[in-house]
Amino acid sequence: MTAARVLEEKLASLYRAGGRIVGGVYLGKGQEAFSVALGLQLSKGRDIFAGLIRDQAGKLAFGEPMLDATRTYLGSALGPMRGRDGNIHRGRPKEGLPAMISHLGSMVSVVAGMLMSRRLQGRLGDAVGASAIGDGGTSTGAFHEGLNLAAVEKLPLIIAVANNQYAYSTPNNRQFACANLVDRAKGYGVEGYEVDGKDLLACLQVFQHAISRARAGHGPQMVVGSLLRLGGHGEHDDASYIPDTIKHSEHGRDCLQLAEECALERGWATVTELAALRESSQKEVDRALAQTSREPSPDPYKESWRALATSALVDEEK
Amino acid sequence: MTAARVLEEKLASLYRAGGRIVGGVYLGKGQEAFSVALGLQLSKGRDIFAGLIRDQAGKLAFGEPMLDATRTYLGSALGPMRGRDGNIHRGRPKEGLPAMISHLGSMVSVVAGMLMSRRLQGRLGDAVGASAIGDGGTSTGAFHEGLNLAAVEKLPLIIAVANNQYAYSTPNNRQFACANLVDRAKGYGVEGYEVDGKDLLACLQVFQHAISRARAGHGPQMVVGSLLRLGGHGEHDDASYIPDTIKHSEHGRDCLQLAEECALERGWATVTELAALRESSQKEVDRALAQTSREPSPDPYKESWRALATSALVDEEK
Amino acid sequence: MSLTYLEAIREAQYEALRRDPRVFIYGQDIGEFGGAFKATKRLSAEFPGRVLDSPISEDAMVGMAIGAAVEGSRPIVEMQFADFSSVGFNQIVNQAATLYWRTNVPCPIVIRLPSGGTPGSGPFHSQSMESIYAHYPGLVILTPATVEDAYHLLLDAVELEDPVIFCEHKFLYYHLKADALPTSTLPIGKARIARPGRHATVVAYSAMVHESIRAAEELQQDGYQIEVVDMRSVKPIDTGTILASVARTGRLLCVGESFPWGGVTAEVISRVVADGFHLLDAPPQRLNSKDTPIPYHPNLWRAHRPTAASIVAELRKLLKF
Amino acid sequence: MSLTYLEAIREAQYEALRRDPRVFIYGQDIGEFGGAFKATKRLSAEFPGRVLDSPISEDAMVGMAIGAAVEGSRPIVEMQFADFSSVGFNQIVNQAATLYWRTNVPCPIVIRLPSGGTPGSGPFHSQSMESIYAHYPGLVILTPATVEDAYHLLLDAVELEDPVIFCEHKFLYYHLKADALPTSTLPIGKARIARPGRHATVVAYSAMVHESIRAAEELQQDGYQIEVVDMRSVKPIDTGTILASVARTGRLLCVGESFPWGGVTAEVISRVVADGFHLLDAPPQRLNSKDTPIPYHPNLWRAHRPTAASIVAELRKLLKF
Ligand SMILES: Cc1ncc(C[n+]2csc(CCOP(=O)(O)OP(=O)(O)O)c2C)c(N)n1
Ligand SMILES: Cc1ncc(C[n+]2csc(CCOP(=O)(O)OP(=O)(O)O)c2C)c(N)n1
Ligand SMILES: [Mg+2]
Ligand SMILES: [Mg+2]
Repeated sequence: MTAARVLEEKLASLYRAGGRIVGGVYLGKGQEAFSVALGLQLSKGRDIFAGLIRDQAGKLAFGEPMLDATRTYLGSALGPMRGRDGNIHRGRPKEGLPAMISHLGSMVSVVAGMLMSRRLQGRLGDAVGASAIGDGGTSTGAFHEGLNLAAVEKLPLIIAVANNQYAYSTPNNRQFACANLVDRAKGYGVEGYEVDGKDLLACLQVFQHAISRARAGHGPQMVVGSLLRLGGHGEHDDASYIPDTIKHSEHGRDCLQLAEECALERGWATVTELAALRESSQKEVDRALAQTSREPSPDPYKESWRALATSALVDEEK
Repeated sequence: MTAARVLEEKLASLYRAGGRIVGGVYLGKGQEAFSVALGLQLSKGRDIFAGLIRDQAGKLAFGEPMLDATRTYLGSALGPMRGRDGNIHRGRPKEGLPAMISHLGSMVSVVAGMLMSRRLQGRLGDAVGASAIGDGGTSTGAFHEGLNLAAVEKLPLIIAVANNQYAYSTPNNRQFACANLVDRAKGYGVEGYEVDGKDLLACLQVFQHAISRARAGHGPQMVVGSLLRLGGHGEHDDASYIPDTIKHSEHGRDCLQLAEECALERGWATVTELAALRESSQKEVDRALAQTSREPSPDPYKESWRALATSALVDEEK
Repeated sequence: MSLTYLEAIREAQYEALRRDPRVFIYGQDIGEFGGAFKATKRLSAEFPGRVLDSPISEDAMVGMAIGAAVEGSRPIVEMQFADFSSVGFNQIVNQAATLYWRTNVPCPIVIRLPSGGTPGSGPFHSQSMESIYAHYPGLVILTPATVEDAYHLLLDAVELEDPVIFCEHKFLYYHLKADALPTSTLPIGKARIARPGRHATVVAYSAMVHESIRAAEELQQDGYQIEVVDMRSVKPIDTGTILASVARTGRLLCVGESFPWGGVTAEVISRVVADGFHLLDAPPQRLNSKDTPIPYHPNLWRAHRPTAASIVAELRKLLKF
Repeated sequence: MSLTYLEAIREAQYEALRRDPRVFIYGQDIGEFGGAFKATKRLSAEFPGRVLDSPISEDAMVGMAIGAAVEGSRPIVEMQFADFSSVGFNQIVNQAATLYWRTNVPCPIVIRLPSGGTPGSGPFHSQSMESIYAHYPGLVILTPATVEDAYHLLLDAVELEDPVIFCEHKFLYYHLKADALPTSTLPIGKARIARPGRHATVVAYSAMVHESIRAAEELQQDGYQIEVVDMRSVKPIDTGTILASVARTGRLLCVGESFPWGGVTAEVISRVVADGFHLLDAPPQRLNSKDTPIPYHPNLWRAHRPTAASIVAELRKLLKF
């Protein structure tokens, strides 16, 4: 969580400074507890984690190298996307980290297919695949079709709905009319859970349970975390449409601070240890950014400019 | 119901005889009670009825002229589709009868939009719009998006789900995993009902109730009727994939016969009256077909061959 | 008064809402927030209940607009990015585009597509989809290149009885300014000579008109006079104006920002050679983006799409022929 | 042994399943039922668990196949009709087509589209969508015209590392028969001279190859020898073979069954004029379907799409030029 927060704060300040980051910066601030809890409960090499734009914390916890984020944001030619795609659109599909496309909902069926394939090959074992989605993303047809398909196939799919009350500027009441998004689970015949998405321990517990159910063959599991995005949709947005009353409510509390308070209270960490954690995260982030900054940008003259794996079939220019 | 049954039987026999009907014939046999109950509870001129391929009975009850069906099936140039589109793809959108496109689920949002427009114009009054869908159609993203949108806008939309256990050859258990489709209602924040779709009286009651709730401003209503398609997907299909045990079960009973038995039992009609009804329906069907048969086919030389209403903007040939 | 291309789109929507009570606007975040690009800024306050936030449901957004049009409304749908209209594709090409032909009921909707590349936007926020929609019968596809056209074509689109795909270019949103809006303009379907010339014709649309004009300016220093035709509408195509230009110059280069296979440039060239073969002194050429998705990194992005420099290079080859 | 085009597609799938354990088939009603057209007849019994019925969810069907390909499977997706792939459009053009370019992970999926018109099928069961998909980088678009190609191109498609849109023509399903399947064939990407000639070249693909051959036969009676080129694949296009034919004949007509704006025929003509302008003795021409949705009534349908008769008429004009 801390590393993700520190990294994202740094990316945001690079964005504001201008120059190094072209395109947007999208933060997961306020959503780290929910995201990290999922990432921690999955294991890389076995499971699949299709994070979305606010899953920096979960991706790091799952095992995505921090350099993947910095390289993709800064467009390094050495990053997994080689400057072809940017910021949050990164991944390593062969390592259980599908690279999201922007169209919301589209990754759900992709994760289902990854699980299907493993099952068909007889090597699914007790792996699960997690697909993140926001409150807004649940309105897409792709989400519906993907989850329904996974339910029919009884695939070990975890749907993690981060209900941060807004889709960009659009509040829940313009997005859906059910009392709670978890009410959808029954309609798909999947098991559903609600959790306070700011509460790290509660999130860890609910994901642990849901994942163990999926591993045990009980089909898709839908976990809805209630939380608030502590910032704009992207760094270009000041989120002035979120009323102060919400921002200053219990709901608007910072999950990282809550986690730290909880750790201190329970004696799991001291103030010094937490400061050290922050400092080491800061160093890691600085190192990653320093390294990335020295790396080459993609060179249009060296680009292959072909979209097919089969080079013999590349259509002639013009 | 009787008229629809007689008409469809006649269309099926024309199809089998070959020659007059090109393309498929799709029957609503076994689904008339559910469909007609909806059509009867709506009123043309006020309400909207977007029937699908098995809604011959509902359309007639709603007030679609029988000639619209025969003309569209036989491709008369005088029909509402003028030979451009065929069979069940007919409608009179301005009269509350949208003309379905084939892509399942697509009509839900269209009906929502019709209602939205009337509300925006201040002329919605207590009108409702009904959109039919099958068990299979509920798996489409379009269905999900359309119903969710209608729920957000609290539109007086009736979703009539004819769960005939199969989508073409695909049984419910390959289509969805929930115990009952009505479980979906809560996830959209809409009111849901289940009914024995073979039982005309029960269907009439449940639609009456649902429609009155919608008229009173309680938003979308989802009615799921359980029934069986008594035939193939279309007349080219012998439905051999439906096990005899199901066909011969209580579930496979003919709703028209059940309705007639019920009418006789309760003394609402005599055997003679029912026979007379069948005969008059037969005459009506024969008249419609005879008239249609004398009508001209579309003439490619007289066709305008333009897809735009604004003729000045029709792109030159080639 | 000076206004940008984006402000012109906002003003046109203001004017459409003001003039015609049947108009309403539907899209994600377009209400109080004013839209991802602020194209509907303040409109929801100025026209309460007529500028509505939608769920993230492009298929249903378009379907809803079609239904509303049937009942007499004049909906404008804003896609947050053109790229996301792929989710509403089916409703656009199979429901909106066929409605009039099938039922005789017109379908007057306008779908606004914030289109085209900007640096750092990557494969899913940069697409130009005019060629996809233009392939289907029953749609009108507009591609304004100027502030004036952004305004007038949008207003005209709202008045049209047919479904319009309005491809507005994001790169022009802030860059392009005009001092004032003219009171009248060419009608939908007419192309415009953006710059007269006599040595070669460049047919372009949207942002590529400006790259072409810059290319023409550069070549002027070498004594070449390049005529630039701004198509304005890619369906219908004003073949007459294009042919007349080719008749003057004898040479044709067609420039587009979308992918190279098929599309606007191929359609233009096929028409010109079918009807004006004898007018050509050299083989007509195309310049499009490269045949890969649109890259994120500005270095790659600039090499992926046509620019003044690559247009100049093409024109030099053409002029030498 | 004699088999139809449809049977060849079934046999190719049988062979693909037999050869390669990574292959599976996914689609509506393709299991026990054997598919709406019976293209997967008995395959689910012969390969248990590898021929699976899907829900009516084209978007998720394609997304699922993409995910499966990432994990090493070789999925074949059957769309019930090409027309319904519009619902899976986004996954096809934005997810499948971009995967390799973005991530370096290939996406070996085959999407079978039962395409093209048959009498009485109407606007939503008759479409030809090759031009739509070919516009996007990252896809291979195959359009077999013969029983042999239906078999070999499909088998080759399954072996390819890239996503393939396999446009099989419904009108050819039952009409077209071959005595036996050859053991080898041209590779993907190569066009074929379907009929040699020297007075004019007709470039066609899929069902239009047969209409073109009939037209050529008719014109032979007047002493004209028309060369017919079967494209086989519309992306990539074998421009070399087409140019060589035009070099022989000096005249080009390009025939396609999809809508007239843009698409295959415009792309072919644009390539030929760019690289083979000097080879042409007459303006190259196109013949496509009309610019309306596809009509239901056979009278209208026959006038909507190109036929041997309309091709003959076009050719006569071209030959007289
Ligand atoms: C299909 C589609 N339509 C529109 C968008 C544009 N868009 C990007 S993020 C976003 C809001 C997403 O809201 P939500 O799913 O709640 O996630 P959050 O940003 O709140 O984490 C929108 C509308 C998109 N990415 N995909
Ligand atoms: C989006 C889409 N995909 C596929 C089809 C082909 N199709 C037509 S009817 C049908 C089955 C429909 O089943 P259901 O919705 O249960 O209705 P029923 O036929 O049982 O009344 C299918 C798959 C279609 N019309 N639309
Ligand atoms: Mg949200
Ligand atoms: Mg059904």
